[in-house]
Amino acid sequence: MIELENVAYSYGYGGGALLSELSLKLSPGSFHFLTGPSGAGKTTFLKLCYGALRPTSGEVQIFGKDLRGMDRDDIAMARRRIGVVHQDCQFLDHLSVAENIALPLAVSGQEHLADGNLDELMAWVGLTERANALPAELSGGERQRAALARAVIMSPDVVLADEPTGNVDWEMSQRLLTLLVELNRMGKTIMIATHDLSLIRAAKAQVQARVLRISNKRLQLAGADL
Amino acid sequence: MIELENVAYSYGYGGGALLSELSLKLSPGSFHFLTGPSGAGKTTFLKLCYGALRPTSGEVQIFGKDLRGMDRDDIAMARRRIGVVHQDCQFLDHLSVAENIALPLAVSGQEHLADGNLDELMAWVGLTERANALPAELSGGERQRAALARAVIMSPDVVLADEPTGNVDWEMSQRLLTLLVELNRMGKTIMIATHDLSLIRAAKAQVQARVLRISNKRLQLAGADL
Amino acid sequence: MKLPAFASLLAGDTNADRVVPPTGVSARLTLLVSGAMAFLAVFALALSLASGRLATRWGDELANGATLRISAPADQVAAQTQAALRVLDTTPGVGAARALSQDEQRALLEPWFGPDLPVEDLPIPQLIEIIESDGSFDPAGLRLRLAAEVPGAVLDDHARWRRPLVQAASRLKLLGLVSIGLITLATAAMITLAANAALSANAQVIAVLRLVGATDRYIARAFVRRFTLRALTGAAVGTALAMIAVALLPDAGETAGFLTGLSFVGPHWIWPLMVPLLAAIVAFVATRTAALRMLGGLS
Amino acid sequence: MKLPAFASLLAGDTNADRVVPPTGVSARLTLLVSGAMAFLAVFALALSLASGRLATRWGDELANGATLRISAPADQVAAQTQAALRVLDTTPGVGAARALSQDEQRALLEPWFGPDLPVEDLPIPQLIEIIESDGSFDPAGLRLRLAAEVPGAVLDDHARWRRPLVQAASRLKLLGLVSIGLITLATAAMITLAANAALSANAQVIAVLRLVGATDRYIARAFVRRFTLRALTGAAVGTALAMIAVALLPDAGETAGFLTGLSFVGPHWIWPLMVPLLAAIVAFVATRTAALRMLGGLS
Ligand SMILES: Nc1ncnc2c1ncn2[C@@H]1O[C@H](COP(=O)(O)OP(=O)(O)OP(=O)(O)O)[C@@H](O)[C@H]1O
Ligand SMILES: Nc1ncnc2c1ncn2[C@@H]1O[C@H](COP(=O)(O)OP(=O)(O)OP(=O)(O)O)[C@@H](O)[C@H]1O
Ligand SMILES: [Mg+2]
Ligand SMILES: [Mg+2]
Repeated sequence: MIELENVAYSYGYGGGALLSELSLKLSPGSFHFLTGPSGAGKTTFLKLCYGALRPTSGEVQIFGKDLRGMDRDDIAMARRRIGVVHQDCQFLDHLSVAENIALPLAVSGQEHLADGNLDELMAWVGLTERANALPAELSGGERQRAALARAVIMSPDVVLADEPTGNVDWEMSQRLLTLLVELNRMGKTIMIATHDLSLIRAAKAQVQARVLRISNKRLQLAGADL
Repeated sequence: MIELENVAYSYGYGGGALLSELSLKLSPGSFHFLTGPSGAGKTTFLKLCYGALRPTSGEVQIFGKDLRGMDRDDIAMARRRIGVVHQDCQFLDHLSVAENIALPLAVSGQEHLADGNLDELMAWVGLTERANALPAELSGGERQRAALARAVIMSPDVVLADEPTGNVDWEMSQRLLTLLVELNRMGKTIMIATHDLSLIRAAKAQVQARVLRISNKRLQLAGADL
Repeated sequence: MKLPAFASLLAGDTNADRVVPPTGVSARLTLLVSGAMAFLAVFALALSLASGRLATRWGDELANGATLRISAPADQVAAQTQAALRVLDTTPGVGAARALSQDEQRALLEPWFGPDLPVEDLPIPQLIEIIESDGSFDPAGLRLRLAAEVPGAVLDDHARWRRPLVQAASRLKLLGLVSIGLITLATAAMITLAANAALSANAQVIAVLRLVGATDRYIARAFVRRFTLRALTGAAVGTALAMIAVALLPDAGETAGFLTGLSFVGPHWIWPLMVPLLAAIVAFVATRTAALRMLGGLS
Repeated sequence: MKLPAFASLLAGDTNADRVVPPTGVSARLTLLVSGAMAFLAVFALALSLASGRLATRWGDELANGATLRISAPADQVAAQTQAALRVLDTTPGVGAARALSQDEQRALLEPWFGPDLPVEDLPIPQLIEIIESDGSFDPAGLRLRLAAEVPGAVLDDHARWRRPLVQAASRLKLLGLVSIGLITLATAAMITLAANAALSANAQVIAVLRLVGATDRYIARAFVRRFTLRALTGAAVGTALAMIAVALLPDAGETAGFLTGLSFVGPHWIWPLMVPLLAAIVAFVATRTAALRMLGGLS
């Protein structure tokens, strides 16, 4: 689905590369965790995966197409197949929570698909009661849940989630994990950046997940200690 | 320092009270944790403590003054003695990280106090290298560390931190905890809202911390299982 | 509006200034709005002042704009002249009436006949100059009365075609003033909106500042100062450009007189200088009101 | 600018519209700016058109504005008249010259002496009417030549005082057109800035939309549509108000003629109707450019 080959990235000039020699192939149906100390480049790595950043060198392929050959509209189309949870969840502040979650459908002209799906999803992430609230009226954890719901509403082929459980309690994080595991069982590709080791352990009990670790600018497969 | 008596709070009309019958006395030098499921009202509770919200009923005293008798300027003055870490860390996007951290000093006209203090603090939270970056160029964890640094730069009498470690790795969260424990040893009052039970456990090893839990709209002392 | 606050504003507080994002589209908008509006205001002012002068001048010239001509057999001229003067004396709107002397009549006729005309020997009618008092008398009514009492009198209201010109000039002056009023109102509204835009675009800045203990005055100050200075600068530049443009308008010299003198005259140069000041005051009041109202709504 | 895009814009797409925050200070600002500017533009247009008409009319009247008077002993008059006509024939700027007949001279003098003046018996000078061809001839040069060749000729350039009036009217017209240009430019700049303000205030909206797979066109469309409609509405209201105001200006009737006719005449009513259209096009181009440029800079 998404392939990086020998990718390097650095922000602006001056400093050296933040990431280098990254190679990774996200095959359909795979489940990855991404860890590493704060500031190691997890968010940056995810942005490379969905075309928000273009690599300084190396090659990125999204759904079989070389990123260099994709214009802005191509990237927009690819985004419709990739569900992204940002680390700082951003919403359209003037739309209700339900409308925000259904936004990917509206943007791609498929509002009619929302109905049953939306309600079920809202119930699962525990936002049914807050459906008509504005995003500014949500608690931190509620925002994260809404962001995850928005990312999966289109049942995208790939879900990239950046720290999706940083602000929710243990039970809720298990529910969110279950949602992602379900999607994975349906053949979707999942990648989660997180600091929460217990989340990783819980996931490993349910699916075959690979844990990647960014350290020293490189991507490594984490040891069996997780 | 801060005292709530029989406080109730509800957002707007329609829904019932979110919190009710809250009574709490934050005495000088105390160390509190605040837990509870996502959406229980932790952030709301903290906002009541620093005067960002006024209770629907009941009495709030900040530094011995009744909140009802305080005008906007009084609250501004009280804020200079309370360090707050918001759940979604907000900065002035046009100022550098260092300037943002020193902002409370600038606002109260005490820039001259910054010098040594600031560098030391930046080093402790691991932001020395990013001092001149803009907030938008920080990673999620870096933002949280900067927010905590800004909250403590004035060595305020009270520190209220809302989920200050949701986006940082385990080691860094220990460093941040140590910072707060140090302040507590200097006699400052600390209150941390968090989901991270291991953080609470780690803290209990170092200081006498009370753990409060919001459930069913009430504030309860959590059991010894933590 | 407190004047001390307004004055101290210009002294500056770089500290409070830095906490508000330095450039903003709204600020540039304010600069542009006040510049363009000041430019238009100065032009409208020039138009208005020039029209005013014109109206006054033409009004003065109108005052002695009518003549009465008495053509009668030589022996009746004197009697009819007396009768006509009596009639004029009691006509409302006529300030004074005076029979012209022979020398004056000769001077009037000089363009036509040259200086050597023997006025005395010619059957030339007697002319009576009418000086209007205020506004105008009623020529039709006067003609009726004269027809009855002074058969040889012919009223020549040769200022007739000029009177509407005075009206037009007055109307032009009014139009200029209305435009200035309109420009002031529009400017105030636009600056208020720009200030509001800036404030709501900076809602996060304000929230952060409140969080770290900044007072309302501290926050408002930075915004107010910025907008007042932008309005002042913009209006000053606009005014300067407009004044240069007005001064560059070719002056048609003394003979021209009528409409060409669009430039400011003497003490009138003071007026356009008020424009930037007015803009600054408008911006100050508008921004301060907007800022304090908005801040009052936050916690 | 693609016209199909402009047209389809008005058809509307409520879906894309909803994703951009509904009210914004910038939108109200656009409404106000285009309204106020349209109002001023219509006034400037009226002023300009009226001045243009005035300049044409006065220009026509100027054409026969000078006379030559030949005072000479009776026996030399005819010869000097011929000489003067020859001189005038070769003077640049003089279109035609014609000696007045006795009847015409009597008609000219009638206001002064009544209809019974025995012109034939009086030593009245011969008058020659000068019709200017284009613009004006040089009176000083003509006087010099006449002094040499026709000693009894006196040039009376009695249109002298009117020529600057025509100049003034032309200048007023120019001033009106310059104001319109200025207003258009200022409006374009202000709408561009307002659009930029709206876009940067909505940076987060745009980021979210990009994240969920919206194309640039989809995003730009909502902004462009909104601003174009606001500009159109604002300008239409401003124009309508200004036209009502112009129509309400009291018309001084036929005799007035000179400056009072500030209202639009006949086909000139078309011009102010172009103002809202112009505003909409300006807003469309400005917003579209701003939006696409800004979007191009984002990932
Ligand atoms: N736009 C930017 N410009 C410059 N530097 C940036 C930018 N964004 C991020 N960085 C820097 O790049 C490094 C990696 O950032 P990134 O957000 O990828 O880290 P992360 O692994 O997601 O960290 P965290 O766990 O704290 O979210 C950080 O040091 C950050 O300061
Ligand atoms: N401004 C608001 N208007 C209306 N409802 C609000 C507002 N802010 C919060 N709420 C609601 O009040 C409840 C408590 O919110 P609060 O932010 O205090 O929760 P929390 O305990 O901090 O949760 P979390 O752990 O997810 O951050 C939530 O259900 C939230 O949706
Ligand atoms: Mg990150
Ligand atoms: Mg919270």
